[in-house]
Amino acid sequence: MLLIRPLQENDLEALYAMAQGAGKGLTTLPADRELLQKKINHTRETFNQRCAPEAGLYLFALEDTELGQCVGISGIQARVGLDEVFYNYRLSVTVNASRELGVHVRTPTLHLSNDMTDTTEICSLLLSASHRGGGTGLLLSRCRFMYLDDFRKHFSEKVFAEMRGVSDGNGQSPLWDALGSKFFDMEFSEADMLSGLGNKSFIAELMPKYPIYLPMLPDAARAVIGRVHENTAPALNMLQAEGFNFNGMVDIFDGGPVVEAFIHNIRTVREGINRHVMIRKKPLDMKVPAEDQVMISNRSFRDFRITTIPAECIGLDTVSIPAEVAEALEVESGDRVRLAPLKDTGKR
Amino acid sequence: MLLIRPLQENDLEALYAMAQGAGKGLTTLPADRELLQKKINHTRETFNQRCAPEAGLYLFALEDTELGQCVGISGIQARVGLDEVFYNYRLSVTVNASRELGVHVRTPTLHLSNDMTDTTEICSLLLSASHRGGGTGLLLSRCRFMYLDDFRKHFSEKVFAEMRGVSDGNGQSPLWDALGSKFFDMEFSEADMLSGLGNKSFIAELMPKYPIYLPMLPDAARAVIGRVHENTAPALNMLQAEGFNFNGMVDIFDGGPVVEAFIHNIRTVREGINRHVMIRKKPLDMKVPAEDQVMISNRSFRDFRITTIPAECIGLDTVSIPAEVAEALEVESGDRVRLAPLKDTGKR
Amino acid sequence: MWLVRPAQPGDLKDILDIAGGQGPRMSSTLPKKEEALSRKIEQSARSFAGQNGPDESERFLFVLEDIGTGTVHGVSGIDARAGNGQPFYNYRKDALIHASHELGVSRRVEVLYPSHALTDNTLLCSFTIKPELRRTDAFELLSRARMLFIAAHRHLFTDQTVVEIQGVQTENGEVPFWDSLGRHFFNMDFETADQYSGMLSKTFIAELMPPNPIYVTLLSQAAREALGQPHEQTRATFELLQHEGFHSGCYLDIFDAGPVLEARTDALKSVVTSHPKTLHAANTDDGEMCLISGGEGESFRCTLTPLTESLGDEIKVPLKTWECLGRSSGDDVRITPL
Amino acid sequence: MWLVRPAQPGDLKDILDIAGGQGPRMSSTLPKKEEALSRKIEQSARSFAGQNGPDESERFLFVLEDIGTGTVHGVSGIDARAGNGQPFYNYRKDALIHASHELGVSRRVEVLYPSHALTDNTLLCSFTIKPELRRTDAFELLSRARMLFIAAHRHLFTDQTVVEIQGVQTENGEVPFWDSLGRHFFNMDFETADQYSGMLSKTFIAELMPPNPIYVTLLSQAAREALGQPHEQTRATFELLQHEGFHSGCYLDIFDAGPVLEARTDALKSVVTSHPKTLHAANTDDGEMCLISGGEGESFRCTLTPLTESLGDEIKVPLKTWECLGRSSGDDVRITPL
Repeated sequence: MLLIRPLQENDLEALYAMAQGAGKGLTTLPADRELLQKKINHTRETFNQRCAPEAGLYLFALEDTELGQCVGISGIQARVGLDEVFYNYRLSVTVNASRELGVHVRTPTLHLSNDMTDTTEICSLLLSASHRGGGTGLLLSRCRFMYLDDFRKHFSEKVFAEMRGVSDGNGQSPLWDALGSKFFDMEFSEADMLSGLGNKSFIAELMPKYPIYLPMLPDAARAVIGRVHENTAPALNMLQAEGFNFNGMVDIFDGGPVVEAFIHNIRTVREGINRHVMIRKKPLDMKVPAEDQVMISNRSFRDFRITTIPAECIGLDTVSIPAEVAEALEVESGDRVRLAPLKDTGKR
Repeated sequence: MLLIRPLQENDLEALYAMAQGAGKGLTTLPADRELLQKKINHTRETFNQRCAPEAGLYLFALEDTELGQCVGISGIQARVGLDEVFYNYRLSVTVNASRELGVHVRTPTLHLSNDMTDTTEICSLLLSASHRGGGTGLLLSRCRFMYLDDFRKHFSEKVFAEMRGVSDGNGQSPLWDALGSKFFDMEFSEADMLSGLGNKSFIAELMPKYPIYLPMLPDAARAVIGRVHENTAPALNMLQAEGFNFNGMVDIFDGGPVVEAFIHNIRTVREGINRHVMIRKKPLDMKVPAEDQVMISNRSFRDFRITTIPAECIGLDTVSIPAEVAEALEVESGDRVRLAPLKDTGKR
Repeated sequence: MWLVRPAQPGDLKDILDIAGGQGPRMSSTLPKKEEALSRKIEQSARSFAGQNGPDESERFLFVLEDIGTGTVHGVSGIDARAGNGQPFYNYRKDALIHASHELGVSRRVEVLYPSHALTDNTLLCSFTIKPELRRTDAFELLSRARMLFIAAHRHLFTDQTVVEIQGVQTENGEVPFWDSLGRHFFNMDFETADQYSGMLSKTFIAELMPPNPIYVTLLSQAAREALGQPHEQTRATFELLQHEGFHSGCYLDIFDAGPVLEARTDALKSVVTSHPKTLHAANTDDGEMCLISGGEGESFRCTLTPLTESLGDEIKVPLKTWECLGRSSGDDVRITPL
Repeated sequence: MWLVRPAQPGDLKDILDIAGGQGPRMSSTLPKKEEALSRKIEQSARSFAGQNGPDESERFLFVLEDIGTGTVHGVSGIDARAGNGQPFYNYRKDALIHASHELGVSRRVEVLYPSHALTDNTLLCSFTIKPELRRTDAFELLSRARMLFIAAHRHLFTDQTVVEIQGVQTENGEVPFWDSLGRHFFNMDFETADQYSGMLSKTFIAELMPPNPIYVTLLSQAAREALGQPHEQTRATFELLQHEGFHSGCYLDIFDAGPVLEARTDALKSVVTSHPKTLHAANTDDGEMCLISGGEGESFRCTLTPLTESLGDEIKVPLKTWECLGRSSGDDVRITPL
């Protein structure tokens, strides 16, 4: 069984192995045991409500219960920009026009912005290569929306995700080459890493503060602004299907887009339904296609659990689940659970 | 009967009388016959498809068929900022933080923006005092959403409305007093009028180009940024009920908010249904409360007509309407019409 | 013999001929269109006569006449107030230091700020001369006669005098700075923008110029190299003005990034050295060649003369110089060495 | 008798006493904390000895000693490079002309631009003297001794010298410019910010200062009136520096908007007038009072002396002046009139 649960102390080695496998792209989960341990500690404090809800970091592990091991991770940062300054470029337009001369020119312009400050971010998605496919990625990503839905008061009205921007095989980013590198005396990977570690004062010190007029950048750089890395395209598609839209913000280093949605507009949230648990005796074929699976959550803040079950389990007021699923979810007969389709049903 | 139809040549005098009665607040419809005539001409060209759809100005008249006179007006500008430059302030946040000193300061900041350029605006709503109440204002406003829905390709994906900002009884605006007046050598009313007439090069010439940090403005000015004039509060409520949200843009002169919505998310659009016309013989009580009325449109680009009928007329596939309504809508038995509730049904 | 005198309506055709033979840059202060030029000569005549309209600033236009043939071979001008009541646009080149203490890096970031700081300074402008006269004394006469005019009418001018020098342009007419910056915003070629700048009010610049500062590092390399560099054809002018005491500061032309030279008016060499002297006759044509000027307003004249003798406040120059200046014995004149 | 000499570790307590008795503004270049001050004296000692670290810039600290009692009554300093390797922050006051041709309006809009343009210029700093010595010759000695040091070690300093003058502060300690601008961004009172500025790296300024230019018209009236105005207690310093050839330009302090004075180093009065002379003995104590300095680096001394006789490159001063300077007959000294 694949089970979503809060990240735990003993996930460190599995996490480290995954971070190592992910390469340099994932700056929020660097392959550094000390840093990963800090993230685990922060997560434990969050779920145990020993830190302010706004300061929370909610990391979820995907556990393969047969292996007894964490094979994926995804997260929610309750608010960005509280400790440090959170930067984006806002892709804006400057219009200059002279009626006298009949000239009307629109100039795309990047404005340094801190406007995402105080907003909830979904982040840190990482799945072992061994477990990709069959809807597992969907579960790992969408479990967060069920959590956001149930505990809305801890999060902002809108949530966003930063999508990785375009870079080539050597990790060179066209936008960085044309813009960042002119101001930062370092490599893209170094800047990206420093920023990922939360050390952002160097951005305040070195970043250009005035707007950047895009026509002054080379074509290669302009072309990647608001575009995602090809490896990230599936993640973007998934979020768009959930109702996320590009909000005009891009990453200051690689130009990757920021997508956002109101929590109440997210598909998983809109299509969620509540049912009472009934433990079924009837045998059930758990191996159904992703289209026919639904996510089921126990709605617990501290001991949040999600797994998937066949949609056929859903009744009018109840959902009938096998005993081992109930056990995994730590629910009993009569408890209220929440359900949402795993895959986009096409209804919007 | 109250009927929505495109503005016509012979509406000039009625329009002029309404503009006179409206006072100085409505800068897009000044009490100036020459200018109003231009607006009518532009509208006629638009409905007769003699101008590019993007350049279109769609003004609708509310006709009291018993009086045979136009008693209200509302409009859609297909795209703003094509002829002239369209300015707003974007209300943004600047975050400055020093971890070393434990200081973290958020400074609300106004950035001069042209980002609404090329977007569809709903505008120019004006209703004779004699006809206010009983859902007439709703009809006059919401008829536009039915038009936008049917002819989406002529409009942008998003539409917006600029809401009048706060000013006192003498037309003095606290934001103008604190900001605009420091840069423009004129009265608020004059600047507002010049801007309304489409003469915006003075803005390019006189407007401050660098961001304005709000803490430097007096309390009275800060307090009105993003706030609407009390007379405009009902209009704002109506738009919010339709799904419009504040988008972070405010008027450069009075700080009034801009609200926007995706057309496909507008309530009237979402709740619209199609039916075939059936002419009913049975008598019908047309005088039902606004809650029980639905808007009915003939879906014609050139000769668009909308009126309201009791919701009880709606059948499974048809809508049965009295002959005089069919006549007013210029539809016959079997024609397809579109219907949407006049008032918010509370379903979202 | 060369004479510099106020431009007159009758000079129109000669000036048009000269302006037409020049590169595009000149057009920004000297229109090539007959009507615009004619208006400019009229305004100059009013300025020399002290009959400006209440909101009209003084703009003086001088011509270089060959008194043998009566034809005009060059033009030069002074705007008493740069911008003539409108903003006078420049870029101001400044630098910010972007430094991170923690990372131990420090970088000098050059920024071009839109600036109107030179607005209302006295501006030397419209200098145009037939190519064959470059590097002759007539060239110096035409340029420096303006400084003598300023010396004789000091109250009309401001404490600071500036002059724009044409910037870098390639042989096929491309302006690297324009191509890297202005073109994107004005959506026209350099020559067109330059002509509008001479003909129209500056409203179009306020409307079209990018409103925010520009990072130099984002300009093309050719544009960066052109910052503050004079066009090679302006070398003679550039050197003559440096000799007068002008120096290039941090201001650049917004279209081609040519340097804007600045000087304290009272420190201009011609102004410092040209104390008024009383005119007397010389018997010979011998002596050091000097610039000499006399007359006020519309009767201002300036020419080249041998200075036979200079004793205290009196000078002796040949009679033909008197005639050329339209002055007679005992009159006040100003004289300064070439 | 008053002597100006390099600060030494033993001066620490005296300097702390003086610094503690001053208003907050002084702290920005002269720390009030013992440890910070001690480090500063050590760096100064290395600078005088020519033993700076590779990335360490020269910072000189002088003291005014009463040689009768051996106590220190004042401090002054020179930073060879303003910012000491980090950006040196100022506001640059400039103006834009907002004009509409069509509407016939024109308005001068003043803007404060964040600027680092004075970074790396030589900076006079840390001037602090016991209040009872203001307006005495000792005051002038302590300030101008630095110019004589610069004259004698010209190669260590840049062509431009600047000095920050304390800006307007009310009697109850309020700084109108800070209250109208900086306070909103730094979220601390003026005194705290000013102390951090002296103690910490400038990173916090990069982090907290508003990144965009500031419109003067949006400042409070009191703040606008304070722009470029010296604190009334600095009047004596201000006048003395103006007399030296410093003038206020367009640069302002980012915290209190006090003026930043600028001068060409080679045009400083003390530098211009203090040619080296050979020292000889005088028999009397008569003569015009002058500043006299001798010695290099850590043996630099400067005092006041009657100048009995000055003949060509030789001067005669009383023997007690020799002793005070630690110089003897035939040595080179510099002398400049009070």
